[in-house]
Amino acid sequence: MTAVTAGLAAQLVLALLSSVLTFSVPARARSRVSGISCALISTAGAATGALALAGGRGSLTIPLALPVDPLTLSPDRLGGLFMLVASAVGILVSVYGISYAHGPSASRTSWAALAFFLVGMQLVPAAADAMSFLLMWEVMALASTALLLADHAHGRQVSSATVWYSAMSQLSFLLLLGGFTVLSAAAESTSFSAMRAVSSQSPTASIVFVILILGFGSKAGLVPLHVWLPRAHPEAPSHISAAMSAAMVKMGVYGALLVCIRLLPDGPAWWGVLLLILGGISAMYGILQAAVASDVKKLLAYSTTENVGLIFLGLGASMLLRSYDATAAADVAIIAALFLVVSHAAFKAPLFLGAGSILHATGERNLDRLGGLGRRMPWTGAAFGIASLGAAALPITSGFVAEWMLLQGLIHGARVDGELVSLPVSIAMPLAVAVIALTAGLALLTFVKAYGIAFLARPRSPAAASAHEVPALMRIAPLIGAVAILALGLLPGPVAVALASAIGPEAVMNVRTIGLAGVGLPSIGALLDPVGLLIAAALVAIPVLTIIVVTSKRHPQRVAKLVWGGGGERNNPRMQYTATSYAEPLLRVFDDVLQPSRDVQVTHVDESRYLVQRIKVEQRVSDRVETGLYRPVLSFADRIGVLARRLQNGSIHRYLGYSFAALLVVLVAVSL
Amino acid sequence: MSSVLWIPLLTPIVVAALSALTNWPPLRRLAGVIVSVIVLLSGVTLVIAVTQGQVPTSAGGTLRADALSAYMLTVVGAVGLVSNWGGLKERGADDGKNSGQYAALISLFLGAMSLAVLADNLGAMWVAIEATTIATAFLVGHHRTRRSLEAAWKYVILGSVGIAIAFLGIVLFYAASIEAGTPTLSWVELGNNYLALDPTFVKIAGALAVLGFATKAGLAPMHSWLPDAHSQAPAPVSGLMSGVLLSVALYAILRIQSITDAVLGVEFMRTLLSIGGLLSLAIAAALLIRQRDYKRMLAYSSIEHMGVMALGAAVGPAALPAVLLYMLGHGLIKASLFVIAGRILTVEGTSRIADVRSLLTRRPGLAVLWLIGMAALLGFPPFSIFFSTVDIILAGWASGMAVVMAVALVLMLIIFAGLTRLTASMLFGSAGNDPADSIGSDSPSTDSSSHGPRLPLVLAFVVTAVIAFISTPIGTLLAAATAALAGTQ
Amino acid sequence: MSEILYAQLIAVGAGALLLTSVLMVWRHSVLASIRLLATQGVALAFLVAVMGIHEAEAELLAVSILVLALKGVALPWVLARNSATIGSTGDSSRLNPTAALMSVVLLTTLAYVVSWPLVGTATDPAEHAVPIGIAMVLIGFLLLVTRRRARSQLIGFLLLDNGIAAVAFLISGGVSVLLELGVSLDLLVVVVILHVFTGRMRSKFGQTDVDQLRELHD
Amino acid sequence: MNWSALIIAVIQVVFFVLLAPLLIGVMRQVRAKLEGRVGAGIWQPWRDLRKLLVKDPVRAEDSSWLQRAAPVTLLVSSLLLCVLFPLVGAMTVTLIPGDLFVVVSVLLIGVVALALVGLDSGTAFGGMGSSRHMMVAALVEPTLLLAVYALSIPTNSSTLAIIVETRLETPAVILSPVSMLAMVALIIAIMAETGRLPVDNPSTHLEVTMLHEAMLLESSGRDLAWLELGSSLKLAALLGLVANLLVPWGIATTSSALAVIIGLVAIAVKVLLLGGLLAAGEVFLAKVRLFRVPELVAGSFALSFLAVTASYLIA
Repeated sequence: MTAVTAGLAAQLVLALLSSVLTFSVPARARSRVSGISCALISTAGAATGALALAGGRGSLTIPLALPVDPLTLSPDRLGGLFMLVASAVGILVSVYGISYAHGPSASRTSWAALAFFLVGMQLVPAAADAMSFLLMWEVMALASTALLLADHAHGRQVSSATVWYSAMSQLSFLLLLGGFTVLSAAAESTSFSAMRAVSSQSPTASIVFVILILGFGSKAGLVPLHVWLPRAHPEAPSHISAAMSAAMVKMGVYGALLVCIRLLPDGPAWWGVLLLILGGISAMYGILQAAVASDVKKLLAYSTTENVGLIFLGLGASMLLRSYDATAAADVAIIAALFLVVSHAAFKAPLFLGAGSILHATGERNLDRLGGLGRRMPWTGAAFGIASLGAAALPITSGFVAEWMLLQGLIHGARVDGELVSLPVSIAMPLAVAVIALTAGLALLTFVKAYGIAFLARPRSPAAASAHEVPALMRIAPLIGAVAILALGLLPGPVAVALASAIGPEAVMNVRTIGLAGVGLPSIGALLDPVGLLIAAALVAIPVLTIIVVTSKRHPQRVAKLVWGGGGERNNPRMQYTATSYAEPLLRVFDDVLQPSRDVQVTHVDESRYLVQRIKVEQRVSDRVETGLYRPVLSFADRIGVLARRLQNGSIHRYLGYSFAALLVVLVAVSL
Repeated sequence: MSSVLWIPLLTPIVVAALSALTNWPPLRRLAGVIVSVIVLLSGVTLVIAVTQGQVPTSAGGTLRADALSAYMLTVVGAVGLVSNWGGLKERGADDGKNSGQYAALISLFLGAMSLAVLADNLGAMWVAIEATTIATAFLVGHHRTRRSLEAAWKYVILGSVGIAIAFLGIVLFYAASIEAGTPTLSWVELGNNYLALDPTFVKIAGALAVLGFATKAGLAPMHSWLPDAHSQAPAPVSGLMSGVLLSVALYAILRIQSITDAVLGVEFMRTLLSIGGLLSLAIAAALLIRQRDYKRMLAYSSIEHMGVMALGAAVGPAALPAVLLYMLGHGLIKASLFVIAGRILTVEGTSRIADVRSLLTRRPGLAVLWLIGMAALLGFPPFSIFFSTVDIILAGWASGMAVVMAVALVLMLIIFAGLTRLTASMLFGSAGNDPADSIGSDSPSTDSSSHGPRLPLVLAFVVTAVIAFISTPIGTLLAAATAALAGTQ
Repeated sequence: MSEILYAQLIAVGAGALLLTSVLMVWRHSVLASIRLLATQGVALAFLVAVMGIHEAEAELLAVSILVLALKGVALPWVLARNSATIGSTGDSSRLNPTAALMSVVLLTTLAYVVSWPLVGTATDPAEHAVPIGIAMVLIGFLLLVTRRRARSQLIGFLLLDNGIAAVAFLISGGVSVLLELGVSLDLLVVVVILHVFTGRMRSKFGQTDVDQLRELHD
Repeated sequence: MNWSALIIAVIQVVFFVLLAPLLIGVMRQVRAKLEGRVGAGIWQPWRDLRKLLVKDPVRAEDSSWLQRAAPVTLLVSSLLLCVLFPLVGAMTVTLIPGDLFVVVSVLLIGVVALALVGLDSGTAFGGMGSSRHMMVAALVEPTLLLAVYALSIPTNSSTLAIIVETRLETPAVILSPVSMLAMVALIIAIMAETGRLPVDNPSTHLEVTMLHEAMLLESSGRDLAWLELGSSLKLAALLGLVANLLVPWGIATTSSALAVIIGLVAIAVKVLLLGGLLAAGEVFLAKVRLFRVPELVAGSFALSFLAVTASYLIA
């Protein structure tokens, strides 16, 4: 009975306890009690994960009534890392939920579901065999579906979002089931340790790889399997969106890692290329859609697709490089991918929680109707701002470190001590760098838009004008996230080393802590010390600040109603740039990719058709993957469904005919 | 111990006679429950006996309870209990002159199924299964409306024609045994290899028998009666038919399979069952996409689940424990769902999905139960259907049925999507925004009563949820049942 | 009795069975069909009796009497009872007579093909008649699929069942008497049930055209 | 901790703070002369700064703290550039080497600060400028990073000082087609980043065509001073970098006083010359339409991509 075993058991027990509690306490105390117990579950998870990441071992086995291997939970270092990430997010979410959850999202069902959602997510990375992996996976899926439909009564889209979400997660589940089935058939066992025996070069391995990657991709929100994200995330209660986006999606990433570096290590080169392409497309498509979205939660959802894309890109690059023995760069790339995972969890949680606070304060998700919240909600604004910096990968945040490592890995990948490793790599790497660069640039724009439009300038609607700061817990949770972003960004060294240890002992060779807590990549001779950078900035800032202090003695700041305001009157707040107009140039530039649908209605005055009375412009950006790929399939299925009705048209003669035909066929068959 | 074999056979007859003759309302109301309880208890006793290694037989071996039979008897009892107990209030409405008839028939129905699973004689098994048709014929037509009459007619015609074909098969088995020198219909005898049966006989016989019993098991293309009958019968009857009758028929198929496997090898029956299973899945998928009636929806989902079980049977011993567990899980869940459907029908007055909106806001008491049931039916853990499905797929692939399983997975996805869509359109949305209830749409009256006993349903859900985690005795029992089928017991 | 005579008698009985079945497909009048059914029952009983005498089994003779009583008298009577009152004697088939008869031919050949491996090598003349039994099953099914009236569907069902019984007797000298009893009882009950339903149908729908049963569909 | 590098860094910062406004002045003057105007003289930017610093900054009542913070941030980011670039001397402060990716991101901090100022003003023009500015920045980034990548290949390191030193030692690298492609791409990217023609017209007075200027419309007093100084510093530093990449000679590799002085003179000359050239060139250019900018960027991207792949295939 090691500490890890105890931790695993504790999570299960706590989950059961907390659901019991949820159903027993009165409604007044419910949110508090359940929230705290959920936080406890995640704390247990975090502790277990940390232990496992530090190398602690332990396993929990549950026998089944069926003649299969017993369920076995036994996290390795990698699993520990993901358990830790999920649990950390879980804690924030639970704490935030205590104040945020209200109405349907504070119902008994929702809180109980949250408990199981958390425990499911935290135990997926602990699974040591296919059956228990699938079990936890489905617990996670079921609970999240229940949470998603919490507010079905008011959200118009909730119902359809639920259907899409559950269908896509079932697709993912069935793909995983298929993949693991093939693999376990080859390995003659469902335990992961046995599956490692299957050779990665065999065609079976390739089939399994593709199936599993698709399955995990659809949970991780890779294009073209991402369609559920922009539907589910906006409709779910915000703290649930946070958990989904910051933690659940990571389970897809964990699965991909499980396949690529644990179950089927050292696969053929084209696996890497496949991941590279999938990741690249997802990253660019995701960030483009995010850039033009004006629903803040939809924006965040698409940005999740982008980040997952980057993670898969890093993973793919690493596999490609490894298959050409550029191990140092490969390790750096995959460590960078893990850093992206951690950092995305760190900034996406506060972003969604912040969005929740905005929703709570203004009842608005649409950026076009927000503005000026920075002064009305300073704490939320600060947290959201820092998180946006993280999402835009600017220095001293965690996002910057991650992208920096990834880029370093890529640019040093194509050549090992002066020797060109291979032509494909020398073409893939520049392309990858370009993709990352474009993505980063657009992310910059996206989050300047998100923060600037929502928190700066003047309120664009009365709701925004009458906004108020949210209760304490809802302020604290995002701020913790923001602190985490800065901590990871300022002290990346130890973090990177820990991540490397999750990959494997040889990866640890390629990364070390430099200076105060900077990260150094000895094998490719690059280092980054954010603290040093910060100090330098502080030094150069000192004279500037002194000048400010001195001059502001004699020349204090004056506040005027109107500074210049484009000349003339202070114009109406509605004449400010909105999120839509902010992204408009971009929309034009990427017209071919996004294909927005515009329609302009001009109504003339009766007297003359040269004088215009009213112009109505409507512009819609729809997800082209959905309209182009899913709609046809769905309508086809629908047609089948209509046709199939004729099979059961009620005529008993026809029914007897079926039986008769079957009888004749069977008779002929057996007599042949 | 062998006397226990007679209890589940005689009690129903007695109860039926009493409730038909004496006009004592409590008995008439509770007849089904009483019989179910007794069947369940005797099933459990037999299970205990079997797990102690003994095989109770009686009537010169015509009645025989090995692990499989005992298990099946328990399933019959359990599902019967859930559907009858849960259905108590549902048919409180029409306690009229024919309530005695109802009680008698339902008792006989349970008795017939008990005989079917306890008989070690293809003929007796056939008679019993045919008897279920007779017993349920009037139960399906119980409401005496045009529709129920139509359903009953189709059910009887298709059912008895199919079962007749099965009888032809059994006759051929008998003929084969005569050829082999020892005339017998005991599947234990027939399944033993020392009886040198003529393969050509067994081939045709097996094919016909399976075809016939497939009609009762609701496997495509013999399934046509199922949606009509299940949607028209009173809720408890639908629950029983969908929950156990199908499984009992499948049990018959398993017995036949044990014979043919012994004589012809596994391939023959595997092909037959794979085709049947896939066809059923396909039919279910195609007709669930645009389903308009929620009771028919449940019926088609039964076809789907029978299809999956048939695939499991096709796989053979490796997947049989999963199939047996599947029978129990599906039986309990489907019975509960039919009971809830009946309650929804009584309060909403329609079985059209389009007319039932935003149930979750208006009638949480019913909708929540419905949601849990659907989750279990869709194969979410911790409910046992999840484990059964996964195990069947795993075992199937391992035994070289890769293509079949792949196709099955695709069809399962379609079915899942269809069911989710229908459920969502029934349950979600605010009570205000639908034209269906114009009056008082601003303040929808929410009633959280479940319109009937909640306990049996909860019990069913709990059992289904925990059973898969009980390795002993359930695991050992399932293993023993599989062994019994393999003829090693 | 001598083998030749035995073979002759078997052939006669079997021939009668097949003939009646074909005629049932031909004729469209319900009453005629019922008479044919009665004849068929008698023929079946005769067949059983012949076998009983040949094998000198009292059991089989008893069964033959039972068959006569049930298939030759009881069931036809049940069917024929209030047919007069309805007066609806004609039935339109979904298949025109020619096609129907052609398919009868095909089905019979199929029956022979199927049962060849079973009885092709057999010496017992009874077993040579097995294909006829199977043919009857298929023809009965054909009637079920094609006939519109409830009652003629019933007749089809009975024909099918006669076929099965014929096979049972011819191939195995009849399944054990107990079982035979059970089966016959089942059959009787089914017919009664269907008969009751026919009555209800008439009261509900006014007529017994099965094509009217189209309310339940997707 | 090598103090010489620190000293060099300090010198660079101070020197460029002095140089930057002068550079702007020179460029404007060159342009004026070529256009036949008298011009305001090369010290005019300095006078402007002094004037702005002694004015009371005015801010709108519903603008936020960013109005004050962002200008400082921009300025600090530009100052950091001067610390990180090898302008006067090519030594690196151990813990913060002028890693090109870091440099680019520091550059972007300034960009973002400016964009936020534009948005915070809450006017149509501010938002418009900000939006266009960010779009250009986003589109330019691939070019920038790929150019960096191309430059980093010969030395197999993305540290600027090392790159410059290698070019100093082996001039062949500079003239190699690869480096040429990369430099052209880099220059185009820098033009776009610093809002020069043909992407933006720094001397326009028509708000609708503005990118950079539109964001400053609402700023005043010392805030405006910081913004102006920051922008000009950025330009100067980037020109300095380009200059040192093209003609690295004269840059101080030792911390001897003489070397440093030579370095100062050299960089001053290079930057001013380059600025003059740029200004002269701008006379003959017209601002392209905003939606033609992507073409320009695409072109430069193509160049830099070719540079990278070529460098692999040639090497």
